[in-house]
Amino acid sequence: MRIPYYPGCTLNTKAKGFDRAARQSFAALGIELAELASWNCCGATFPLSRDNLLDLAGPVRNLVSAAAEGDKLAVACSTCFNVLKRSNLVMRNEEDKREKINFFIEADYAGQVEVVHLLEVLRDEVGWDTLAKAVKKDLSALAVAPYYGCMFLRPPREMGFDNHENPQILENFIRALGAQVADYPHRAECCGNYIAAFDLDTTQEMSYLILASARKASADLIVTSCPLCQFNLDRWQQDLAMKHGGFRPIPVLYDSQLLAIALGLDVTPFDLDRHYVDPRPVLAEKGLI
Amino acid sequence: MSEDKAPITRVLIIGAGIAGIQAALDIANSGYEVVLVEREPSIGGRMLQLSETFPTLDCAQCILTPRTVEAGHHERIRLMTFSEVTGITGDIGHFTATVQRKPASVNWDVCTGCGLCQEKCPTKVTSPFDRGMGKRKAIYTLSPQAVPNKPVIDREACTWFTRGKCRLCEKVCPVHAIDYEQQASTTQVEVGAVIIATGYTLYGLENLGEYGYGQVPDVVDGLAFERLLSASGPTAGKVRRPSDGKEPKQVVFIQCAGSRAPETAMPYCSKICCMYTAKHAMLYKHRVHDGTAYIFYIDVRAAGKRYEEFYHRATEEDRVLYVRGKVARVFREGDQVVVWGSDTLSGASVEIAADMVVLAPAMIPHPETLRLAEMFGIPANEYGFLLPAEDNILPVETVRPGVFVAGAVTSPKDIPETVAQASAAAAKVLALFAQWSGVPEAMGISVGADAS
Amino acid sequence: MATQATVSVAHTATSSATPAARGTLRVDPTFLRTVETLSHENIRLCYYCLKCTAGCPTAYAMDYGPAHILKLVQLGQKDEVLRSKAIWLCVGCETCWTRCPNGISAGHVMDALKQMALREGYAPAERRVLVLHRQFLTSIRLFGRVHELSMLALYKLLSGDLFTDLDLGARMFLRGKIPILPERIRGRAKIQQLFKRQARGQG
Amino acid sequence: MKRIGVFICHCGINIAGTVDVKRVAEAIRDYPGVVLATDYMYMCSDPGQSLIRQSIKDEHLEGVVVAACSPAMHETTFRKASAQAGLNPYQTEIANIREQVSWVHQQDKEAATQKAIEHIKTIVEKVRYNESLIPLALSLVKKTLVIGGGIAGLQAAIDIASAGYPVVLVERSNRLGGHVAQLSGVYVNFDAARDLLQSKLRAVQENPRIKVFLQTEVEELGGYVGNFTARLKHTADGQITYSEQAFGAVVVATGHSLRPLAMFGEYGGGRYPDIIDALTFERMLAPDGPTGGQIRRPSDGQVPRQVVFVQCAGSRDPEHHMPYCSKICCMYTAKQAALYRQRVPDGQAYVFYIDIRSQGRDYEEFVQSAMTQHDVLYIRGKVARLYEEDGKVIAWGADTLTGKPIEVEADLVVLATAIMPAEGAVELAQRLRIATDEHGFFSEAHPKLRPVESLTAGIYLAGTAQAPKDIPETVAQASAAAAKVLSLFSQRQLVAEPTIAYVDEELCSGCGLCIPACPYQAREMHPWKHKAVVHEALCQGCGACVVACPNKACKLRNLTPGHVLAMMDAYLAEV
Repeated sequence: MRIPYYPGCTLNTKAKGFDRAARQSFAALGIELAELASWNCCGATFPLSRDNLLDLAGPVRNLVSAAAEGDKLAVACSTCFNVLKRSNLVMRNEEDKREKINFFIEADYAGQVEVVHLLEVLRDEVGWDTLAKAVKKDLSALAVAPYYGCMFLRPPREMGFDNHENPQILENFIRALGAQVADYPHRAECCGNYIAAFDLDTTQEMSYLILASARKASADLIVTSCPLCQFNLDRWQQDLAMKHGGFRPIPVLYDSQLLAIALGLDVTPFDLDRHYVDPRPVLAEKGLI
Repeated sequence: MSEDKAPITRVLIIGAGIAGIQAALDIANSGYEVVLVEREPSIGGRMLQLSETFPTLDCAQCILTPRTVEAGHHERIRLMTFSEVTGITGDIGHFTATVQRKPASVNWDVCTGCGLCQEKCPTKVTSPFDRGMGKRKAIYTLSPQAVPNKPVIDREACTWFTRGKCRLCEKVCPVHAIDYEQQASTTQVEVGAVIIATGYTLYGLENLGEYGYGQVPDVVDGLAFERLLSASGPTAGKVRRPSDGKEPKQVVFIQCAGSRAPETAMPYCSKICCMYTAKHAMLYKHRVHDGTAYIFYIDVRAAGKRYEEFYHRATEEDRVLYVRGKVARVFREGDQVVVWGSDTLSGASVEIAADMVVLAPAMIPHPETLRLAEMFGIPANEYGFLLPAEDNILPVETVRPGVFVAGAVTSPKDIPETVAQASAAAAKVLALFAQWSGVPEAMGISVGADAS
Repeated sequence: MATQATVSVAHTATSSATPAARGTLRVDPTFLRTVETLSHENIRLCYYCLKCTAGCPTAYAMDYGPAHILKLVQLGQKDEVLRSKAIWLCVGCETCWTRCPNGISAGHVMDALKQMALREGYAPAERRVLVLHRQFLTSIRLFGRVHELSMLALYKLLSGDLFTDLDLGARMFLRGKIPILPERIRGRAKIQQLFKRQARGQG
Repeated sequence: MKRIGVFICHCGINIAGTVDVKRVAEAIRDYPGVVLATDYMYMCSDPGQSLIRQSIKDEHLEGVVVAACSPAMHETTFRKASAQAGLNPYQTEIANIREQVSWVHQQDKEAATQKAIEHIKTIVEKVRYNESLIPLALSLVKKTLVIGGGIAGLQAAIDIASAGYPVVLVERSNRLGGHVAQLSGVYVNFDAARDLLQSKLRAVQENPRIKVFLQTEVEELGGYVGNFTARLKHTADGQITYSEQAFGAVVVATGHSLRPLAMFGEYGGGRYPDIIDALTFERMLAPDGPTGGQIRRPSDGQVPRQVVFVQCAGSRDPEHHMPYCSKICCMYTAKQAALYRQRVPDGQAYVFYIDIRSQGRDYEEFVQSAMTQHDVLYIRGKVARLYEEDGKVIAWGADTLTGKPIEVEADLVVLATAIMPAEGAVELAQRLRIATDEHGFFSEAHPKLRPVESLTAGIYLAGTAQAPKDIPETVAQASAAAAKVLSLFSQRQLVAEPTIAYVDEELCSGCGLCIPACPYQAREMHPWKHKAVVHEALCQGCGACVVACPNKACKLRNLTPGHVLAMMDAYLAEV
């Protein structure tokens, strides 16, 4: 089975491991993630105020090239997924904007592509039971805390991605891989987004709220689908350990990395060594790598 | 019952506002006689002064007139207007009430209500019915569709009574109904039960100087604003400032003027002001589209059916600006009315140079209620509201058998609650009368009939 | 917790437009209408229950919480709002819109206010955010994709905080997270054309 | 040619503000058959009605058209007025030039005036062909069915029975008392709810005229005011039996339910044991409750030291839940917080609110005392999230004055969830053929002046089934409903409108098409004449049969095809 795939800028640079793990895991499951022939940055934040149309030009160009390659577009990063899905809805539902943007980028696109996240592909195309059967390693001793952040779930009317106050897709994914779910209350709180650029204290406190809560729920590691959340959660843990005595740093993996480990793939290309909080000790201790 | 005479299946209802009228109709339509006593020359009470009613914006006259006309025409309802109950003896089943009628100076048996005397009378005085927003003649009826539509002479205003001159009304009256020598009259009425429904009036804001009521002409109270909004009011529904008759472009509405103020005025909440103020602001915007309406409030109390949606509509469709905070001072500066308020969220003091201010004063029981309470031996709380037998499960009974209460006389309430309490009081009376008159047996229904 | 600017009961910052002895606000109801049109949000529906402020991830770091900003807009305090730090701290996570009982998105209002602030020349309280966003777009304009090294370097230069996090850049570079050479994509010419057309169009 | 009088009402400025009433009167004055066309400020007032009576006498009118507001408002008033002047009431018709003309064409006065003229002409045509009719007299069963055994049903039953009429009280659960039986003390004086209820239960048990059927529901209600037939379903320990009884009136007092916790995702969606709703907390406070009046955390049975009360959980929330206010939560929360403080003196209670709605007598003082004497901490701001962590329930609220978010670690959180209609209320409404609003609360005939009557004659409403309200209001409404029943039963027999369907036997071919067309089951075949027959009592004059009848045998009194065609000609005639 072949699905057009949109990696996104960061998955080509900082989060190369996320991308490679995704491609190889899906290949192992018989799904070819075919990278779009030409794609550009998705814009990273959906333009909140309705008037500026330029921000939609970027994401729609990707949708146009996806339309040429199939009726679905799989996305790995939850932020790209949010922006592409909402831009797609604009092209599908808001006629005046559709005309302006089509004129602007000289295309004729009406939102016919279905934008899906890799987790949805696992759930709908592969199915959790088939996935469970494909798992090679025993993750039963591993407690994983799912982290959704904002982009998957909100705004609920447009994203329509799981129950926005009590999501379960990451939980089901973790259980399908055979691991335990560490339930903690801050799965959907904000990681700080770009505030680190000018207010480090705030960002650190925001990530600390999430990390400390995951630890309290005795999680061995956190799994997420967004490179920016991964960065904000992973980057400041040394400083937080100093600032908050007793806080034990906790590794933050991408969902595709955990998937690749569970499928028993060779982990070297997945940049596990490049995480600030090294995940390898706990994975080794659980006999997974 | 005192003597062995059969109890009287006739009820005395004191107060002919919507509560008294509703109770009277329920009882009269069930075949029993009603004596309906009202202080004013005609019936309708406060509701008659209203422009439109929340939450449906029905025009008050349109929904009240059928009731007043039905009560006025009902063969089993004896209307005694311009009258007061001055004494009561006996007890349940056998009350004797003394009703004193003030001199109307017009022979109502002859008068046809043609209105010529009102047209010709030269003397104009400020109209209490219009809350000082308009004038009325010395000889007057409360409104064009008054029931009964017969005038009375205000002896403090009529130049014949004050300075011995004029008598014009006597000259123009085609049926010679004017009778300056008419004296007060008293009648005795035998009844089996009593319903007290004397309603409310508004707290005098003169002693709340900070709102400028009484000093600043363009500061009026809620009922006065109702008269300005009313199609049959002094300004035919157009919003006009009392000082210069201009149309105000900025109007500030102030809630809880005298309510919820344990130290300075009444500690209790008057319940309906949040709703009628939202209505005032909406109706103002319907008439002055480019006007701005501010409402200073502490809590918005819109708890009844469709009330919250009404408050929602005021903000959404009519762009009424709600500012949460108390007003500290209202004073006049040039031809503007300056309001010093505050806003809780921003914690800032807020100043608005408005053209007009409308206050929502506390509701207090009618001054006569305390006299009635002593007369009937019913307890009243320290603010003069009559106390029902039990707050929760006996809301319309009183400690005195055969005497019931309904409407704002027990506490401030809106029209639906008043109407429900009026019918509830009627149900209690009907139950008494049915037992006394044995009506069900007469209709072939044996008591204790197997109800299966 | 990050230091919070507490709002004293007697409001301190007076709006320059209407200085009054007692820090009093003058209400200008027209500002509400302008912001409603720009943001397509019914701000007038708000009854200030503050559910948005309660759930906003960055509210405690803001000088005015989201509901507070809506109230200042309602009361017409334009300078106050366009100078505030809050509008730049909003990350667009849409939690406020998700939970608002009246369906108002404070995020959309903040976005509209950001645009208004830029268009009317108000210096953003958080200048560096603007610089970051601009660099982001420049990187796309040049390469069609985000190239972190050039973006961060330019951001450092323009935002003036050269030295904090310098080690951040270096270590990321060493770990190969940031490729030295930017990836050039074929559609670059198309993208630059879009920017030019936009520059002419909306300015 | 029938002599017809036309009276045009100004209705203050409601009509005259848009329609040029003088010009309308002139235009109608010379319309064929019209011998008088005049206007007056308020036709419904005393002078207005005497104008009609006087004109009927002076001009010997044989038909009257009143151009005013909707017939629903004053048709009976004007028909009574013309009857008092000796004219058959069914010779008087209303032309609605307010709701159908002036109120909807406020911007275009000229068009409104033209439309008013045309409108009046059509009604003049109707009156021209109207026959004089006599109302129908129907029998009246003086027995009442009260649905719902809560405080409302009990009070209505007591008031009706104490006036001598038999009552059947039907309750679907196995006990009387409804929600009041579940309460501990009631505001404002903390009286025990059980004692209040006791007096009502005793009154019901001791009155021979009240027959109570527990575990019973109304399966079906047929008939009409004065002659309802109810089919009751009794489920006694497993097996179901049915019974049928005749009633003259029905009082619906089916109470309410609470919005389930599962609906509140941001408040834990019912997954956390220490986040409960107010009724569960009330059971805890009640001496006969599961904890014997002790306040315990459901999770670990400990005494909660910090309790957070969350107001407006699902009320005043048009986007996700209910747009309306549930009216009683501010008061019961103040009571619950005060009771909590009395029983846990070193406990701290927080109430997160938007507006405090304490409007009854002594209510404001009651809440003030909760704040001062019981020092409950009231914080103005709505809670955004509730979650459990380390055995604590964390509440994310906010405070208006500082405009800042506030976090409280609580041992127990009580949600004041929105009041909803009882389960099955909408289905019951369909079975009783009465209207409900979009939420399922039963609709009253008029929100201001007829709060306890439904739009279906003979069926009355009481209590929270109509809208959220507290005990004193519920009891007052129940007695008010009783008053309406007693007024109904005070008449010897019922009078019904004669403007219903009839069958022209020469034209009826007995095809039977009209029988299934009738929504009120008011038609059947004559046993041997092989013609359709109308149940005069059941027919509501809706005209469905007229449409179904292939050979025009079925007609409506005073709205025959002749009437309709004449009216259409008038309407479409060139002005």
